[in-house]
Amino acid sequence: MNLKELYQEIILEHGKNPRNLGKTENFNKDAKGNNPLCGDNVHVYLKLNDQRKVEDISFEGSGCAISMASASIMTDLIKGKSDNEAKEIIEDFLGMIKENPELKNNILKEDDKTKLMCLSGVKQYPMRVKCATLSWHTLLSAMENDGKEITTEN
Amino acid sequence: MNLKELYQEIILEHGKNPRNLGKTENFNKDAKGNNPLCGDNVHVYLKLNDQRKVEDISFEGSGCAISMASASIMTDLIKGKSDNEAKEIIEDFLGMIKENPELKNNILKEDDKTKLMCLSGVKQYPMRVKCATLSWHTLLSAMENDGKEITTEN
Amino acid sequence: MNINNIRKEFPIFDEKIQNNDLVYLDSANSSQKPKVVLDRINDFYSKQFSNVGRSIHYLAVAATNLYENTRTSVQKYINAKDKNEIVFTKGATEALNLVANTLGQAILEPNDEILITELEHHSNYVPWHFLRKSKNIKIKFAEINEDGDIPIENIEKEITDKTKVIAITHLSNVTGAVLPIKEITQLAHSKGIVVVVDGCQGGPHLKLDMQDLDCDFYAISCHKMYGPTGLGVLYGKKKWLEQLPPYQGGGGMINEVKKDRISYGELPNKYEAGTMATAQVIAFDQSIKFLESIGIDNIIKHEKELIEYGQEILKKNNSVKLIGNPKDRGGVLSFTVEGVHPHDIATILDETGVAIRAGHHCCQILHDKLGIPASARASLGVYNTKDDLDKLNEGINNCKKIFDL
Amino acid sequence: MNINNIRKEFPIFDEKIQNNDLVYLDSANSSQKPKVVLDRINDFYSKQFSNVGRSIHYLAVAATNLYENTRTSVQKYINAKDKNEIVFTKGATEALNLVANTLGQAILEPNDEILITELEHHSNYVPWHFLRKSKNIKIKFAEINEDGDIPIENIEKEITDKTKVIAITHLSNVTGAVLPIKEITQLAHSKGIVVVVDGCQGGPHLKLDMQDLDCDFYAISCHKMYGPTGLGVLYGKKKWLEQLPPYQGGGGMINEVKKDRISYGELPNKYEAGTMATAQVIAFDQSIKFLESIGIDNIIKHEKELIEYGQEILKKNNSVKLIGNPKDRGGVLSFTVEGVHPHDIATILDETGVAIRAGHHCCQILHDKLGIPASARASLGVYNTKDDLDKLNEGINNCKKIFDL
Ligand SMILES: Cc1ncc(COP(=O)(O)O)c(C=O)c1O
Ligand SMILES: Cc1ncc(COP(=O)(O)O)c(C=O)c1O
Repeated sequence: MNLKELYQEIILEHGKNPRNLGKTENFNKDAKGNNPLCGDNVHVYLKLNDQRKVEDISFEGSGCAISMASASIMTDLIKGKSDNEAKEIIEDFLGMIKENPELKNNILKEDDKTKLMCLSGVKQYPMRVKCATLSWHTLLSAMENDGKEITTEN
Repeated sequence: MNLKELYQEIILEHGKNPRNLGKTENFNKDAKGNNPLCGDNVHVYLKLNDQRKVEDISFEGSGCAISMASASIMTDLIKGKSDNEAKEIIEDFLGMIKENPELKNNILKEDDKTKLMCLSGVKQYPMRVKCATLSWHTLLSAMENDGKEITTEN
Repeated sequence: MNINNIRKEFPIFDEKIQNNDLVYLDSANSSQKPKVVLDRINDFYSKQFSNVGRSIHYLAVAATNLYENTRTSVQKYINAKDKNEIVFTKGATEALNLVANTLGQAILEPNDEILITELEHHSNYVPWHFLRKSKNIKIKFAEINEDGDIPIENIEKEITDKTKVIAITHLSNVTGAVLPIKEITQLAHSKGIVVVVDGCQGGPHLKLDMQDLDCDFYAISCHKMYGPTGLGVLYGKKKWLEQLPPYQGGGGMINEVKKDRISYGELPNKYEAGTMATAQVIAFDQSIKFLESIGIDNIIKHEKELIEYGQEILKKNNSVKLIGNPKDRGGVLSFTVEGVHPHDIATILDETGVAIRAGHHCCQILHDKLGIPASARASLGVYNTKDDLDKLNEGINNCKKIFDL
Repeated sequence: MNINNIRKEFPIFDEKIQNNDLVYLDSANSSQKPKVVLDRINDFYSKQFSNVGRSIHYLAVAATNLYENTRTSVQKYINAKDKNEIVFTKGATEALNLVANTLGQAILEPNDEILITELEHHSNYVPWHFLRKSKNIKIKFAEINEDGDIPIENIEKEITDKTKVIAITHLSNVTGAVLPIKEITQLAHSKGIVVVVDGCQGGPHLKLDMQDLDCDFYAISCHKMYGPTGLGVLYGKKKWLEQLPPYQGGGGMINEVKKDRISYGELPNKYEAGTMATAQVIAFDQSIKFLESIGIDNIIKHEKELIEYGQEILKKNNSVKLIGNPKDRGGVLSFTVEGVHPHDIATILDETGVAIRAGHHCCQILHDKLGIPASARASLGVYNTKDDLDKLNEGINNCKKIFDL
């Protein structure tokens, strides 16, 4: 176990100054996520335009450094992507956190992937995995707009 | 422990051929008793006359040798006693089964006391105490005629 | 399957019970526990203890993983489709109360009928009786035949348009009858009826395959399956557990709690309110492993041999009357002895270390039907031998001697 | 009271947790277990095991006596008037569900009010919420003051003609506030209101005297009192337990069972349906003996010293904010650290073997009121030392370093 790997500079920085925090104007899709164990919650808003591109994305919520950083980095990377690309990135990220050693998608640039890989430190902290993944599950739900509230229990 | 003490000749005999079995005619008091653990049950009927004397007494029910013998001997000994005498005998019997080494009442004759003492073998068999005492508790309840069904759980 | 080795795994058989070797024939009541289970309890408490699911420190994470491992083991052992179909309860009785209560809340209407059988244990009758009181539900009883069996026809003929639930035992704890749950479920489902199985005796004695049985609920008693006391399992089909309301409320089963509203958590948390029987769940994994190490097929074969042997010797013993003669008998031999009350039998047997149960075994309806207030019951576990049954028979002969029969 | 000797009674402190000594500050969640309790469990299972109350053979009689002995020990420990006022449950959560459910059946009418507090654990809110849903009962919340206390005035002003029940914690598992139950009960009883106390934290930390408190119900969590998991105690005044309906139905709680009617058994059986947590009950006797051997007065004194010391060092640590400042604080120190989320604190502390809890501790209402989503909580047991609190403080400093504060 290695706290340094978990709390890398970039995570602490995003955790402290999260990007895209707030409720974006003119969003047309949103979803709420909730971790009943700890009370962390997140609300993801996005604007998917006619070309099914993520024109804008933001989040509201409170949580630990990991969850804030994860939401912050996520929104940064997803902005401007098409919905299919976004879904691929989400899946790739969740797969990496769950089991894969690396990210596999060809959509993100290398330095963006490096940013995401900073979150891989949670793999050694099973109870913290939920912190890193909650906003991603919530984004997926917003995109599918099935209105179902996401919980990370289980 | 000693099975011979528990199953003395007299108990086996009363168990096999219980006295006063059935529903006495013209009873004016009765009560039911029940042991939910095993399903044993007893129904005691008695006729208390104007002089508050037990003119007649009988029981219905089914149970083990101990419980049948106990009800049989009980009805035999109580018949003809006044209600106060009967209560004293009951109390004395229950006290003996619970803790006293001997019966203390001056109402019963020595050989009747000896008969009752045959039931003292159950003291070594805590789970069988209820078998010996159910009919006595039930008789007490019938005499007080409070209509409450007696159970020996506890 | 080497019975001596199996017996050695159970520390209790090293003990003398009032100077006698223990002849334990009361496993339908509760089974003895193998050492692996006891060691696991001890190890967990002394080296790894923490509450599960709540904290995120090392011990809590480890305990949570162990706890969830058992859920997976149970899922596999009973061949449930999904691990979230496994709910831990304090016992089979609670599991059956949970089902009756939540079905009562969600799908039952006044005058609906619940069909149970004359074989049912009080734990699979009283919870439904509560609904009779509170919701005016009707309870019907499928009758036993002269063999102490419930042929499927006896179920079929009690079914009406109003029947919403069939609640039925897998294996009778008195007659030993194994009921055709799969066929009953097919019949019930063809009429849209929910099937709730009391698997207390099925658990230790039968092969459990939820997907094959296809019943909607199945209640298990862990302490009868070589596991710790204070633990049961409710298997419930996901569609039901998702749809039904929660049973108990408290920590761990919620999603969001506000002053004016509460939303509930997802499976399996929804049905596991409050601190659960953590150590017991974790140790039960060893019970499953113990069962698997022998193999249920071997257990069934061994117990069948014993049952046949027991029937044979008891039938030869005049004045013994076996209760029931079911087509398929598992685990249990109940009987009466002409002239000796079951309580007296139990006391006399106990004097030589032979532990059986006497009474109505929580089946008063059945005993009423049979016209007897009580019976004696010898029930088997994987550790029993023919020798145990011989000692039972000797004990019965001793009763006859004492009672001069 | 020699703390080193006490620590030696707990095998877990001999273990290394990820190469660290264990600094266990999560006892409000669940306490560690002394060896006597573990040995009793093991001994019972390996030498004396049988189910209780059902069979009449030697082991069953012995087990039943042991089981009932614990009931008597608990009765004495909490100074209840009658041994039948002690009901064993699977936990405090079940105990509170039992009370809410049976009061709901027997005495509550639509629009009646239940008064709880903003301090309540979900286990003392969700069961009442069920009645809000099913019976249209209203739930009101007595407010905390700025110290995280509930002064009796805050209760008094919420009472109306409609208030039927006050359900309240004895000791908050977040602010540590000890509430004046005796005075609240006096007030409530003067208005004919039933008092239900959540004694989960009272159990391990306070002197328990039911006759003095005079509350109607008191729920205890055995696993927080150095006892086994899967066990709770409900104390209920006899007049209530006699009058209320049963909660769960099944074996052991009946009097007579017929096809058309059922009558229930007497106390304590009425509330103990099915096979109980036999081994856990029997082992809990040792937990009581352990508590008695130290003496609750000594425990209170020891924990008070620790709480004072903890408050002192945490107050000196800038960026730490203690939650609540109750007049009388027991067992618990909750706090936040400016700039570090409680989850991060817990993870960082864990790295050095310091086990605390982070989250809302099943008290979302309270956290909402405090305007924080979560807090960190160090909670004490009899085995903690000032050294443990120093390590907590070091760990917090480490957090600050990592987060560059
Ligand atoms: C104040 C309080 N109430 C209720 C509970 C629930 O107790 P249990 O989980 O043992 O049922 C707890 C423990 O988490 C508690 O601290
Ligand atoms: C057929 C049957 N159903 C239900 C039960 C009740 O199980 P438990 O006491 O474990 O809740 C038993 C055990 O006594 C049983 O044999």
